[in-house]
Amino acid sequence: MAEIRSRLALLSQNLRYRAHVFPLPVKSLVSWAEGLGLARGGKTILYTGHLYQLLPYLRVLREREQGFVRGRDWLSRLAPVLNPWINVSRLAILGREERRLQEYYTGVLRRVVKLLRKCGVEPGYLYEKEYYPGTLAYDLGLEGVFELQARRVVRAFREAGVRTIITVDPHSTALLREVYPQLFPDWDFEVRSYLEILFQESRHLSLRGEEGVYLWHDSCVYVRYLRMVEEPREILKRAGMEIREPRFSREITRCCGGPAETLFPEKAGELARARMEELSALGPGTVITLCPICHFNLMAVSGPDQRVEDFVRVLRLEE
Amino acid sequence: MKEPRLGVFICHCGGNISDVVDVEKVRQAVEGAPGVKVAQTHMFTCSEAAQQEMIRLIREHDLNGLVIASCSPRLHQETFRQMARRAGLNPYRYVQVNIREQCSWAHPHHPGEATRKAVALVKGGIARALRARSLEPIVIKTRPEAMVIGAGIAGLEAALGLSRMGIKVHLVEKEDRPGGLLRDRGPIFPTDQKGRELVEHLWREIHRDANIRTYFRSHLCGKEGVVGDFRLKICRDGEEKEIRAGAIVVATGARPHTPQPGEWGYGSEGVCTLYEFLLHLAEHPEEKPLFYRGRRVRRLVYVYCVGSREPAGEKARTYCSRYCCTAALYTACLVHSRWPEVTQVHLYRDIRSYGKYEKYYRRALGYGSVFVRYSPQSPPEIHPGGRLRVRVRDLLTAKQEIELEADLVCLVTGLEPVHSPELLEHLKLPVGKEGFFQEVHPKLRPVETMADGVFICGCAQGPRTAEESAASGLAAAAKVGALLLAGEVKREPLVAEVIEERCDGCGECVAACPYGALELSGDRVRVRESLCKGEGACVPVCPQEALQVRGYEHETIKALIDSLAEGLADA
Amino acid sequence: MSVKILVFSTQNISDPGVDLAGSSHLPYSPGVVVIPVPCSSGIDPRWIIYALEKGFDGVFIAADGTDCPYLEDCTTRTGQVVARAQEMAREKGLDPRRIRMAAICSVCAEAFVNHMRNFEKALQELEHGK
Amino acid sequence: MGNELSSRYDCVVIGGGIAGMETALLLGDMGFECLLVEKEASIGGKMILLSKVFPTLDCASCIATPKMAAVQNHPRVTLLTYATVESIAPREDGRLEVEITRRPTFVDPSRCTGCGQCEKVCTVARPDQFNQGLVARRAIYIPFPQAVPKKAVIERRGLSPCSAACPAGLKPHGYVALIRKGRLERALHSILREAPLPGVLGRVCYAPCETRCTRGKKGQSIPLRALKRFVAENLPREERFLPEKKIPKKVAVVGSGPSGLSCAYFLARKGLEVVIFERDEAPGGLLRYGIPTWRLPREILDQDLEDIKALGVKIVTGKEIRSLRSLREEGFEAVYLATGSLKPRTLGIPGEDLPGVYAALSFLRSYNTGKPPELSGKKVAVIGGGNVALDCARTALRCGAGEVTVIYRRDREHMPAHSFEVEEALAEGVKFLFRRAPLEFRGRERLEEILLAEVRLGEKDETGRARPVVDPSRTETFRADAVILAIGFQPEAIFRDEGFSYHPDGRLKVDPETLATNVEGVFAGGDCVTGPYMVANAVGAGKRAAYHIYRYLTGEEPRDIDLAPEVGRGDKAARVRLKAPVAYSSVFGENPVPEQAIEAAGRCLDCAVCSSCKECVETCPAGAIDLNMKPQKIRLKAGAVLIATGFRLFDPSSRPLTGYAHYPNVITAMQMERLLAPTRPYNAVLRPGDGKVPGNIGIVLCAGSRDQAAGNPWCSRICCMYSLKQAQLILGAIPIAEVTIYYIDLRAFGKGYEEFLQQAAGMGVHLVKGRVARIDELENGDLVVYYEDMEGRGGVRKARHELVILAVGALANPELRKCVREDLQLDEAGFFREIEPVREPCVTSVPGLFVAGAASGPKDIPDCVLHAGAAAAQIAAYLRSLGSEGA
Amino acid sequence: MIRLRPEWRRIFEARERDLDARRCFNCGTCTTLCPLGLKVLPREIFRYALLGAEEKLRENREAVYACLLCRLCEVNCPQGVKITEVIRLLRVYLAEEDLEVRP
Repeated sequence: MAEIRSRLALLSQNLRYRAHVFPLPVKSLVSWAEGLGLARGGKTILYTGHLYQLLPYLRVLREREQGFVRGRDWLSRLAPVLNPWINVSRLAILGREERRLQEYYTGVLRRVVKLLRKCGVEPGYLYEKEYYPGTLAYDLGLEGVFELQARRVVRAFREAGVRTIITVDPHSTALLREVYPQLFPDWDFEVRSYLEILFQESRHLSLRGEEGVYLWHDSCVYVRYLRMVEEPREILKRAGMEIREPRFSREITRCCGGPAETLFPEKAGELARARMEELSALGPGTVITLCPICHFNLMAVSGPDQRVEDFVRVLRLEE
Repeated sequence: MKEPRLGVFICHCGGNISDVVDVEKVRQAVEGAPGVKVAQTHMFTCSEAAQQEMIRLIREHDLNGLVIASCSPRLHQETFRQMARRAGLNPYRYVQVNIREQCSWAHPHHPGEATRKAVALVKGGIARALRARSLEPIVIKTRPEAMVIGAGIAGLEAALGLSRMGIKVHLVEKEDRPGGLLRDRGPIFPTDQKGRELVEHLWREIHRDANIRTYFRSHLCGKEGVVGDFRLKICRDGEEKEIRAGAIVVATGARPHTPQPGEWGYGSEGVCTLYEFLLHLAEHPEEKPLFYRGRRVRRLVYVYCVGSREPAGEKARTYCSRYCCTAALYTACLVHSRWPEVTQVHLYRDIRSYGKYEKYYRRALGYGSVFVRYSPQSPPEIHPGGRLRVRVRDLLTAKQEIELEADLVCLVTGLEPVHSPELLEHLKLPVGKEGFFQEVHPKLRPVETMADGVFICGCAQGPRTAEESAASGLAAAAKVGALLLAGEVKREPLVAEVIEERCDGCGECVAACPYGALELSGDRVRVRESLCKGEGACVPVCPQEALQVRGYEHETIKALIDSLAEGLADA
Repeated sequence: MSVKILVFSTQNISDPGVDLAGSSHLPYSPGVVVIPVPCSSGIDPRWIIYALEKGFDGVFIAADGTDCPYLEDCTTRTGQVVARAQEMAREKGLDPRRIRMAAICSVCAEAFVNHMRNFEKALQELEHGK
Repeated sequence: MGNELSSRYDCVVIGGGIAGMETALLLGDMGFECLLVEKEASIGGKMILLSKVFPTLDCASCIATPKMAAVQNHPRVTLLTYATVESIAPREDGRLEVEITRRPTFVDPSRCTGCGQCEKVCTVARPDQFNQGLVARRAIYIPFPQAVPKKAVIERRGLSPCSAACPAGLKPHGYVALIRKGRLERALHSILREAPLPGVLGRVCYAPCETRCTRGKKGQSIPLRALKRFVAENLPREERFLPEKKIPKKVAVVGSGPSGLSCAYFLARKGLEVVIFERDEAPGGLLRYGIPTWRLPREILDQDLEDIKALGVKIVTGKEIRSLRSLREEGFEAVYLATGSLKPRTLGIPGEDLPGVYAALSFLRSYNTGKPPELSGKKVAVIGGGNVALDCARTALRCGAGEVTVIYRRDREHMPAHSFEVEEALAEGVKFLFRRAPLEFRGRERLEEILLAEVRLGEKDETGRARPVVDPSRTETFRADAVILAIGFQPEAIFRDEGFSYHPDGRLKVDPETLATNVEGVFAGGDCVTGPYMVANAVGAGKRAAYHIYRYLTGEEPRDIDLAPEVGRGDKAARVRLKAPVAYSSVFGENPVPEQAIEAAGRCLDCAVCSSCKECVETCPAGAIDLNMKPQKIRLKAGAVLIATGFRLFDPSSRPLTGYAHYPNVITAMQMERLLAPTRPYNAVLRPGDGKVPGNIGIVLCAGSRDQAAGNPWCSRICCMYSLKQAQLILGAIPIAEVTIYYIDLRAFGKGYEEFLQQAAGMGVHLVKGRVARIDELENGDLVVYYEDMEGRGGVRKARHELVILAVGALANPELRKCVREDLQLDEAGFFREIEPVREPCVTSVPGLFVAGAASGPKDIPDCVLHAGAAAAQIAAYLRSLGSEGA
Repeated sequence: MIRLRPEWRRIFEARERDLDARRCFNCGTCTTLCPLGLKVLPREIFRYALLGAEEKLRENREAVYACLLCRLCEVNCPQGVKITEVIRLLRVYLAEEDLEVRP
């Protein structure tokens, strides 16, 4: 009980006072874009929603917690009290595994940019002016801080002259599409998922997939919030790739457990293992995910010989 | 009778018969038999060419009987009867013998025995044809006039329907106003029209209609005559009046069940039945806030299945009244739309808002009604008092006990039959287990009763909604129309007859006839052909073999048995 | 020489069932012949006895059962007919087991054929038992 | 029943279910003329599918069949089955104009006796709709034993692509279907019925059928030609199509090539006296002299010729007909010219007359007659790019030539030869030289070399191919010992003085439909009309000519000669360029065993359903089958129209959580009805997965009703009751069975229904409150259902069943709406809306249009019957207001 | 014993929001499909909210926060209840209660 309360308070404080989920240096969120030459702002921007960047740090937290199982209650009780004054970022020093993960997700984001460019889209980027969309706060019912955060996000869009927002993860897409317009009566941004752009343009691109057997995991948010079922499949089909799907696929896909990560990490692991089992029952192959949270969770429970790959990492563009 | 001159035709059915049965052998076996003038085989007796040929032969040889051995009578008996008619031969002189379904196809591995059986069957057919008589359909003259008893929605619809079809209507109502249960009602489902206005509308139309006469404060007090022309008596203030009508539609409705005082808290302040509540709402449609007999209603609790679906037992109302769930849901919607501040709680067993009525359940849910499912083993306890308390175990939360306070408890009761001794006496209407009038067959003949010419509809037959009552009223009207519009009814003449010289008037048969078609007249029994259905239930009970059904006379059947027995024995 | 069985069937209900046995090509003994009547309640027990006396080994009443279009109590009435016939048979020294009844509906082809087979077997046993 | 359709009716009733029948009978009894239109082959609707019906548990058939018979026999009700209403439009006189299409059943209903013999011989199996796909029926079928009318219909979707493609009118689908069933003799019979020369065609036909094979579009096509060859070469030709009667009329056929033989074959089968005149010493024409013997062994040709001779056809060889007058004098009343197209084209270049320069046909002829030119070790060139050029090249190799080169002026892809022929030639070692044209043949005594010029491909010509442009400045010499010219042939105009019309290239002009020439009584076909073309086309032309010659001579249409779409007309436009079929005979080898053939045939998809094998045509004792039946448009006037089109059943395959369509033991309630009905497909209640008798059965209510997620939030009203009924029937049929019904609310609301529910409970049916949200399958085919046990301990519970029945809901069937031009309103669930359901039941938003039964919303049978009664009253009143009094 | 207080849910209406769960007809689909397999989630939680059994709701706070918002139940809900939105509303309600403690 108390745990839920303290965690909610922690999240609330971080967002309220730091505008971020974790107290992290800005660099850790924008460094993925180094050297890509993305314009600062512009009419069309890529909005990362920070999910890919945050996940390695989430891993740190989780590892820490598992390391201090006994002290957890103590810590969690104390954390909200200390948090406003102490920058916890020192806790978030990445280990080897996390660094590898960070590299992987950096690669994902960079490949998205590459694919977009192939599609003839040259997105801008807000760099340190890009804010976390507030998904977690919204989902957990912390409406006050969510609104605060959302206003920051929208202000940044307006200041940069943004018209079209290209998203890379389903959670941010859904939030920007479903919730933001309700909050802001003057909301007039176009929100497009990179998948939609890719789907539209892939007809004219020569896509190629890596050979192999692919096991498909739909993201709950893509299929049930955004009703995006066929687009990614069609892209793969055009790349000549075939996928295998478990019974619980498409509209009835099963959750990877990710959303439980914040409050019930054991539950998250349990669900991820169950899902992974369903997928591996299809035979050996590479699991494809479309959402960073799915990737993170399924990977965490995958065996040494199981590959879990983000959608963009299995696509190749013929040069 | 003229000398018998029969034609016998045997069908190959293109091999379907002749591959097993030696058709030629059959022909030879009957050729020249007594009375047989023509015996032929045909590849397809049903083909137009074969029919032309048979017609020619019937005329040429002046045949007075016809036997065709082919397929099942269900396929072609009617075809050949019509052919006989075209050839100028009375269709009842035609006998169909089934040597396909019941011979060649049934015994494919025994051609010899099948052929022998076919011969036996054809000889049996000849035996029947030799005894067949020319018959004409029984014609019952009908007068295009009908009586409708009851002026509720079903009766009003039936009356209007009949009149629009051109049938004169006598509408008899025991009250002094039309409308039945809908008379004093506000909006009803599914049209949202006020019951009162609906009745007024129909009544205006009936009033304008010169073809419909209405008799209020009247009831039926006598019936004579037969279907097509009844002589009926109605009674008004002690005065009798005779009305002639070809058919009667009974639409006497049902009445809402009222619990005994004390049952379910009924009789205490703040407890009423749904019907009472509806009448109250119709009287005070605009009153704000909601009051019921001086009580301000903020919390309204409905208790469903009061006096319905009771466990079997003597006098138990085991049946479901069908309309009440939807009526209660509709009421909840009505209350919400006028008094949205009222909290409504429904204690139910199953919500039976069947079919399209599901929309009222959905609406009531959407309006915020709370539903609590109770079990008949632990029904809600209603504790009267200034504030009513209701205790119930909620099946939907694993039988947790819950308690709530209410300002008004509305008991959702069903419909129960109206006891109408005069109808039972004069119309001899059968009554079902629950006391509603019983139809002959719910699917085949849903508005007909065992009493010929007497039809039932509406809630008199069983509980139903307004639209269903209306439809059943019109369905009864259609049946009456089919009976009376042609001016006469033609019936198969294959009905019972009395062999007078044998009858000794013992009357055993009279009781055996389920249709009241037999009566004693003097020391003989007489068949009222218009009532007889020809099923022959009377035949086996007559000790004298004096009763028989035409076409199945004792002699015919015995001759048939003779032929069959002989035929099979001819090895 | 097959056993001779006379079947009384009813035009609306059991005769179509007997027809269906034929059109489904379910064979039964050619010693079975059928007399269709309107309703099984109208079969006279005297006909049944007459048939036994004329050489039929058995008489089978294919009754309307609950599907009877005429009478709700058709089964009861037909039952009475059969009971009377069996009684009369006894009086005449005929074995009442030669009379049987079963409800056969319009699609009871299989049931009919099974009844015929069983009845035939029973009658043969009666014959041998003599 | 009146069979004749009238042009006006008082009421047209659409839908022959219980409601439609009831209203039609009532209106008929009132004296109104009714037309009952049913889209299926039999009336009876959904009710006839049911086992027993609640709450009285009486037999659905026993109730429905007398009604069906009454409809058929009613003097004022006309029945029109297998017919679709196309449009309903108001007329100025207040009545309605109704347009109906009567779909072809391919069985003449006035002849069919419903005996079902056709079903026994039919070669195509389809899921049986009557039994809800639990078993198969045939392509020709009587819908069910109690059908009204009890007539067969053929499910037929045109002609299968293979059959439609055959220029000879063969029905590959038909013989494949017969082979598949192991009826090899019948397969040969079926081939011989449609065309002679099966052996020849099995060897030399280019099989356009295989190119069109639907299976080929999804992989390898059926080896149609190889299958034909298999039956033609491996089965004895015992059966002959001997004529039933002789017709004393004489026909002369000039030319004994495939076309002449085919014409003679069909005419002789019809009993005519036919004489073939052949100028060569042996019959066969091109088949004997043009086609190399390595391709067509002569025994096969001779065997095929026997079929024709056995019919009494006289073949006079060594006699060239030079004038038609003599034939007329000999008493021939008709003549078929099939003289072929044998005159070689020439290049018109120097050296064409040198020894060592051969014309293709004379080269082949000398090879085929056993006197081939001496070519051993020699270098041979073949000029041309057609199939004949390739034949020559490959024959030259067989004559021992050292090197054979085909020289063609365009590229490989432009070659008129079939690509598979090119591949085979390449495989045998033939060389190719493209974009070269000969300018001169050089040599002193005999050919030594050829002067070739390079060819450039210019603009596209009218045929869409690049025009070859010879560049005389770029030449080369090609050393050759012999050259064979295979650059085309044209017909010899042999009867120049008889008044025939010719095309400029020497081809005879004929009527493309009848193949009649402009000379009375003379018909022509085959290569002399089309120019050189495929053997199958020549055979087809002979068949077409025979048809029209017979008609010309007797005035009758020969029904037994089937001119399918592609059967060789004379027009050149009908030519198709063939792509190689994927499976050109590669599926099995040269000499397959029957099992291989049967297996290969078994891959056929039955794409047109009916295979046109015509087994039924030959079996039907009444001669009722008519494969040429066409749809019939009917227009009529109606006072009123009743919509009684009933409802659709929800298809649970759209709900993946039910597992329906994936787990065989999850079935719909309608399938259960069939399993329980006395007319059931098996003689017991068996689960479809493995035929086991299920002991523990779950019934899942609200499958596709009361479910917004499935698109139908409405209650279907019947499912609770039919499920309670099925539960009771199951307990009757399987005494050891346990039945559980999962429900949200049990809606037993009608007269006697609550008691029926109590009766079920009393029998031990388990009633569980909770909706089954998910069904899983176990390895042994059993199923696990998941539900929330809210009235018990709470939480999710699993239950195991051997069979799960989905009580599928009733959906609206608004198909008919598009036929109505006026605004016909639907209710929120898509059913036809009654505008004033209390005051005016059954009245729709369009004057004259009424609705009855489940078409206005789900209803059980008693309510349908009542509603239908109400509709009859309303329609009668309406008709009276129009001035129709009925009787 | 639960004391029924259906009016309780008017606090949601005060926020101009519907407690959409009132459309629930208690079929149990959501609970059955919930990957978490908690006895009370979501139907029973909703039921407590509808009945006004506030203390029951509070007792089951953990379940309210456990919901993954994966919407597997929602897309299969026969009554089309926006289940995730209802869960979120309950969280808003509970969170405010919680966070009020520490301003």
